[in-house]
Amino acid sequence: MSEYFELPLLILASSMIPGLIIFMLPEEAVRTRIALNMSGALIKVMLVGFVIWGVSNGQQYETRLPFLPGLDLVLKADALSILFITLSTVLWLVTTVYAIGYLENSPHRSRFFGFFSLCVTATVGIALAGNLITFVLFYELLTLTTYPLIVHRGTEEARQAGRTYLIHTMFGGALLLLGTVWLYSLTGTLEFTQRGFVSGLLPDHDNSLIIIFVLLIAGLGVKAALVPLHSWLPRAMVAPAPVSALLHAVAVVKAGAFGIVRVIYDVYGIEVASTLGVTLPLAIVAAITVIYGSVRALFQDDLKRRLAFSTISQVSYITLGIAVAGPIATIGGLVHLVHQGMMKITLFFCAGNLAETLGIHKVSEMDGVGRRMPLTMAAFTLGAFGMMGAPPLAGFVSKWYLGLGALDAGQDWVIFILAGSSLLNAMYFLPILHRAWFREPMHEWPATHYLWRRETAWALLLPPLFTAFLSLLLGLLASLPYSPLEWARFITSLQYAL
Amino acid sequence: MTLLQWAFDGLLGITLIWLAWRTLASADLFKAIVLFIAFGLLMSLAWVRLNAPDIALAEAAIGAGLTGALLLVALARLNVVAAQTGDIESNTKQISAPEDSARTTAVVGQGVSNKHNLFQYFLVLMLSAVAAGLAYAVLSLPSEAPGLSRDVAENLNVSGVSNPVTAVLLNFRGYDTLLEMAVLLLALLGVWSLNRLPEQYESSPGLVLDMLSRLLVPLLLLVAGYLLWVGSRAPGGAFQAGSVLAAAGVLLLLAGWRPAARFLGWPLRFALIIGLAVFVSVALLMMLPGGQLLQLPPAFAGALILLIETAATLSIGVTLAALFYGSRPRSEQIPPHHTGSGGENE
Amino acid sequence: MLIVLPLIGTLLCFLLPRQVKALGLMTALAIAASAVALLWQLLQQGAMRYSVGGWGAPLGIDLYADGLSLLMLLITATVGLAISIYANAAFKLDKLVHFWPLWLLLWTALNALFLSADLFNLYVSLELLGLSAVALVALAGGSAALGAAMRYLLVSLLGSMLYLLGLALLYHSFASVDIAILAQRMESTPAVWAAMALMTVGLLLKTALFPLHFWLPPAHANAPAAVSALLSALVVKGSFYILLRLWLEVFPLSHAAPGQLLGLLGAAAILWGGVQALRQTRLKMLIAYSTVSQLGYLFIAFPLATTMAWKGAMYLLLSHALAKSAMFLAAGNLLLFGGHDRITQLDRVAQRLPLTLAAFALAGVSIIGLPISGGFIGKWLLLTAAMQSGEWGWAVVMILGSLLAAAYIFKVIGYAFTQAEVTHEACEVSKTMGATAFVLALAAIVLGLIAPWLLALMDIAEPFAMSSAALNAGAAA
Amino acid sequence: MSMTEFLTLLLLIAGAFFYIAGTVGLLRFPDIYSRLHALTKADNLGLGLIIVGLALQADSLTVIFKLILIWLLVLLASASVAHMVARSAQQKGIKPWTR
Amino acid sequence: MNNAYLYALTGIVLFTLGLYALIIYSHLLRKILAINIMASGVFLQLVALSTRARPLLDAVPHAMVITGIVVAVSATALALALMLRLRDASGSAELIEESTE
Repeated sequence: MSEYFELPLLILASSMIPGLIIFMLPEEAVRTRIALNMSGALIKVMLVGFVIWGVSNGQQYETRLPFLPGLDLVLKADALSILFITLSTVLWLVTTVYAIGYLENSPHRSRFFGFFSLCVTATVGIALAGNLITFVLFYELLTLTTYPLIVHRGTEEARQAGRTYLIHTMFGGALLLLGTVWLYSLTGTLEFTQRGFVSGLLPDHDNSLIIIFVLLIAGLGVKAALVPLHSWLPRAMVAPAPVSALLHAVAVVKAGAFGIVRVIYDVYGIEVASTLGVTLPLAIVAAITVIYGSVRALFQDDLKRRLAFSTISQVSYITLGIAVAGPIATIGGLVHLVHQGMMKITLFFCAGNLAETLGIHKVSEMDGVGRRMPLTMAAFTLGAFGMMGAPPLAGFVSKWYLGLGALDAGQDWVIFILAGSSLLNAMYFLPILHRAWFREPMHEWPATHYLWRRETAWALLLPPLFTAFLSLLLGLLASLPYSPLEWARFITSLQYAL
Repeated sequence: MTLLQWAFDGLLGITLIWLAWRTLASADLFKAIVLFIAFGLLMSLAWVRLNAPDIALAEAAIGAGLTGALLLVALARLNVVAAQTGDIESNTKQISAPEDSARTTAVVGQGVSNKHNLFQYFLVLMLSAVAAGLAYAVLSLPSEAPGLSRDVAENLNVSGVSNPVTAVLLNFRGYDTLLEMAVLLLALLGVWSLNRLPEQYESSPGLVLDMLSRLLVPLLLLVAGYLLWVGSRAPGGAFQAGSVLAAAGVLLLLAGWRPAARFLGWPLRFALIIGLAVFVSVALLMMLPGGQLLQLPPAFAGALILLIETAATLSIGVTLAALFYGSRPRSEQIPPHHTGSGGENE
Repeated sequence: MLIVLPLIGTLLCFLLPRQVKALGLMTALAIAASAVALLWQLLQQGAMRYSVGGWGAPLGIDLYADGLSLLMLLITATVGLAISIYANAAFKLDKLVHFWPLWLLLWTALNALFLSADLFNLYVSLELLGLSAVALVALAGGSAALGAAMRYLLVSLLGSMLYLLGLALLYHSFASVDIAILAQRMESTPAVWAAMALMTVGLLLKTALFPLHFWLPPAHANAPAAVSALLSALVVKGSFYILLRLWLEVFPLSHAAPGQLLGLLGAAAILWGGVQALRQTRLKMLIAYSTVSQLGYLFIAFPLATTMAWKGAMYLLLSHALAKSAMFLAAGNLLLFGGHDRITQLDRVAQRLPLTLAAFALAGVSIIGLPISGGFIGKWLLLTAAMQSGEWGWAVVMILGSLLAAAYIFKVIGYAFTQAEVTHEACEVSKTMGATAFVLALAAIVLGLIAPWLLALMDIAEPFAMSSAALNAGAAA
Repeated sequence: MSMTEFLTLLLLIAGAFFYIAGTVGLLRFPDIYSRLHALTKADNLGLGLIIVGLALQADSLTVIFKLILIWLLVLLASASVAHMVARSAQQKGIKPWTR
Repeated sequence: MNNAYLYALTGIVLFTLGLYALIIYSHLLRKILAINIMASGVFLQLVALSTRARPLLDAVPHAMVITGIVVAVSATALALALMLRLRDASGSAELIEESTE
């Protein structure tokens, strides 16, 4: 046991405890709730900062709780988890601010923020999970806590969306569990290890391992919205905007992608996975998802739906990067985990702002909106260009590495996918920008009491600006120490023993 | 064994089976119950043949007698309701009019329609197979088996009684009996909790019954006391005595006697539980000098068993009679200020 | 002590109906305390054998307490205590007067059952259990409840008869009805096979394993909420416990084929119960069918018959007891509050009772077997056991069962989030009632966190060792 | 065979005969009243004979006393029951059978 | 060889007969009778086989049967009361298959 035994637990508790308290608060206790939320989020940021500092100085952070005989619950801060945990922590803080503004005066706020906090707890748990069982545990917890958020509005549509979501994720969870149990019965351990722990089984249990791999990836692929399993995601758009933002940028989708990374690196190990020949099919599935998502996004008029399909496509970059199985592509995939989150959350914040302030839900209604809400749309533009992969934004960095990596690994076809996808991205984002900035408004916008009678409330405006700014920074300063890119390099070096 | 004994046993067995079949298959429920009582009486004959006089007594008193009474009174109540709602004729008159039974069959009879025929055949087949299997299993048992007879015999002299059955019931396996008393109490609690049974079929008891009960009740009390006393040495004991006591109660109830309201409060409750209470107290007291639960020291065992049995007899008798009466005594249903004692409610 | 206490309570409650509330609660506390005392004792000295009356088996009756019985007693005490508190709040005095004595007798029966090492004594306890359960079901009144109670009574008596006949065969084969002695003398004869079949079928009837489950849903759905909780959580487990003991200790020779059969029936129960639950429109019926389904899991352990599988089944049993009682209590609250339990119209009610709803949801988590909950641990153990034996078919069934459970539970919870204006409320639901359900549900979750400790308790005297040893021997041969 | 044993046998057979007669009467007589008549009278006599027969075999006076008690009780019971059955039949309006 | 097996077999037949009737007949009173007859069959078997201990007397099954008889009468009483209540509430002394609502 290491000397900082409690730290990972504290990170969990910093969102869990406020969450639990919030449940018990009466609806009217607005200030207390805000205070709780914000302090939780801030504390978490500080803790994570401390952990980053520690890990980069070679410190070990591990919490081990007895769970079952021979099987512990392990929370461990390694390089990979740091990457994810930082992303979720920062974005949680931002989203909390946004949600407080967004949900002013709507009913059931205690319930909402309670589950919201728990949802983040689950995400952080996934990030910190040190073995597969802990991972599964938080993975299911995530399912449970996001469900109430998706159905939060309580409409029939929301209920249906929640149902679809549940059917998918429960099924995925079941597959994941089955794979986990099978693996456990074969190996007797589930501890995440650098470069995997299954290599001992290699010659004899090839087939079992392949099936387990398929089970695990299918289970995770549901949340990561890999193509045949993606259909819950667009429907879940009925959730309030902060939820969609978090869902897409951090929590659910990323949890799936992160899980895939974990499985390939720390359960199987990239070498074993390649030997088994499972990476190429995965890459193909991911590639299909990339293209499919982009194409579908092209035909959506509903702004949030278009963004949703865009997510499907973008998240698969991560999977693609991992599955291409070369060090440089890996860097690209991992860094995209962070970059995509940053950009996508910006886009969703902006979409939420439009809907909340002006009642705009559709792309076709966006004519001239840039004049009404210039700052929001500026943030949106930054995010959109990032998605297209325009330099010097964050998206460019990840795509660059992905492309290089593919070439490096001899998978030239991936380049075409990337190029095609970027093209498609441009095709569905540019018209939006064009409408927003260059068309005349169709009618007068209703005046509001916000600043300069334009824009929107501070709490809604600042978060997208902040994240847009960050995604710009991430692109510009990608080569500084502690940047996501550097972390991704670090992780990759561990995996490939460079 | 002589041929005569074989013939007798065989005949008895066949008669038992035939009676059981007639009981279950007869169209008329009243007849079925009467046959069931006859079945019970023949069963006690079988017990005697099997060298089990204790069971014979218990079967005659409880199995045939009280169960029969319970069944009859239940049927009467069923028919009272039926007569009130007017959909079914009373079954009771069929003792004199067997021709009617065909008609009644259609209403309250077996209720087996033709569509079940196939199922019935299947069932018969299945059950025959089960019976055959069981018979095979039984016949495969060795023909000589001492069971626990030696253990019982060896320990009999320290059990405090000389009737082995009583020894087993109240000493060796007294714990079973303790729980069994609880079951009896439970049945009463259950019946009472159901509340509001239809009023019993009241007919004026008539002079003869009145006289009979006056004559018989003291005698029955005497018999109960005798059975209780003799239980330690010879066939008899608390259950038999209790059921005789209950028979007295049933007779009184039939003759139209109702206990005074002031006895129906906690005195009645007290009488109902005293058997169990004494049993439990004795069981616990035995732990005081460092013994096990229910460990009766041989020196006092006889006296203690008698004590337990006396209390048990009272409780069994009252409980069974109360079961026969059915619903909770009426005094409990009137507001508390009408009753003197503080035990009742509602 | 554990047996006598509730009996005394019964007597007192019966004698002094006015004070039932206080008396009953005091008794319940005392029982819980003595269960904890027993825990302490067992931790100190391991398994205990106690001869009632000092005679000792085979002549007298032995009590026996090991990890298995201890856990059953503890769970009974926990659930029992909670339900006692709930009942005091839920029933009016005129019902309580009946409820308490009956319930304490039921408790007596359960405790007696979990402690007894004597098959005939178990029979008497079983009757006590069955009759008191029937009487409690009938407490609800109304023709549906009475009919269900009647059916239950008949089934229960039939089960007892089968059991008793089997017992007779065993006694006459081996001149004892003590479990330990029988285990020593056991051999494979036709009579033993017949006894095994009879007793197993009898107990299965009472445990309501598919396809002998037909009586359970109406009985459990129509009883008063507190009683439903008792029935689903504890009563069916009583007969299962006996079955477990029999199979673990008395009949360890003869596993393979009958075990497979039980497993298959269990699997059928999981699926059938799940599908039926999904089809119900009334909440309590849904929960009752869920019990049918969950009981099926317990039987998956029979074909696997490894220590891990047994422990998994036990774990499921415990967590199901907690979760299901919480669920029934929650349903009772909803029913009381809204005056009905039609699932599609629950939205109007559910949002007014957040604590109750939370209880239902948490209990649901455990029933589905999601982490972190007792249900998850149980399923994990069972799944692992199945996988290790290479019998992945059972694992698939279990996973499917979980999915079904998720489907029917979220079917309910989904409605709870729907926006709906508040209409009428039939009756006020006290805080206590919501809190009790919630605490029970929470306990089911907590069960997921204390697994190492509980599993260690199960190891007291290694109740499962024998069957796995037999299995290993069979594998080696 | 001693004299008492012979006597016992005789009495028992006679008792059994009356029982059979009573049973035949129960089965063959036309209405409830006459059936009662056949049953009670014949059976009481049959029982009496059997009791006497058994009493001859008894070891002690107590046993004889008990046997007599049984006879008396059965007499009492059957008389009362016959009365009640007849009365109930009459109340129900069942007419006695006439040729 | 003695009459143990004869009575034991009788017991089995009674048991089976009762079981058959319990399943076939729908009137509750009849079902209750059937259970009682089943019980008699079981008791008979229990005691009959114990006579194999001759010349000694094996009292344990005897005690068991007495216990059993008392339990049976308790159950019968409860069943009858329940039947009457059910009849009161539903108007029929038979079990109705509940509709699959």
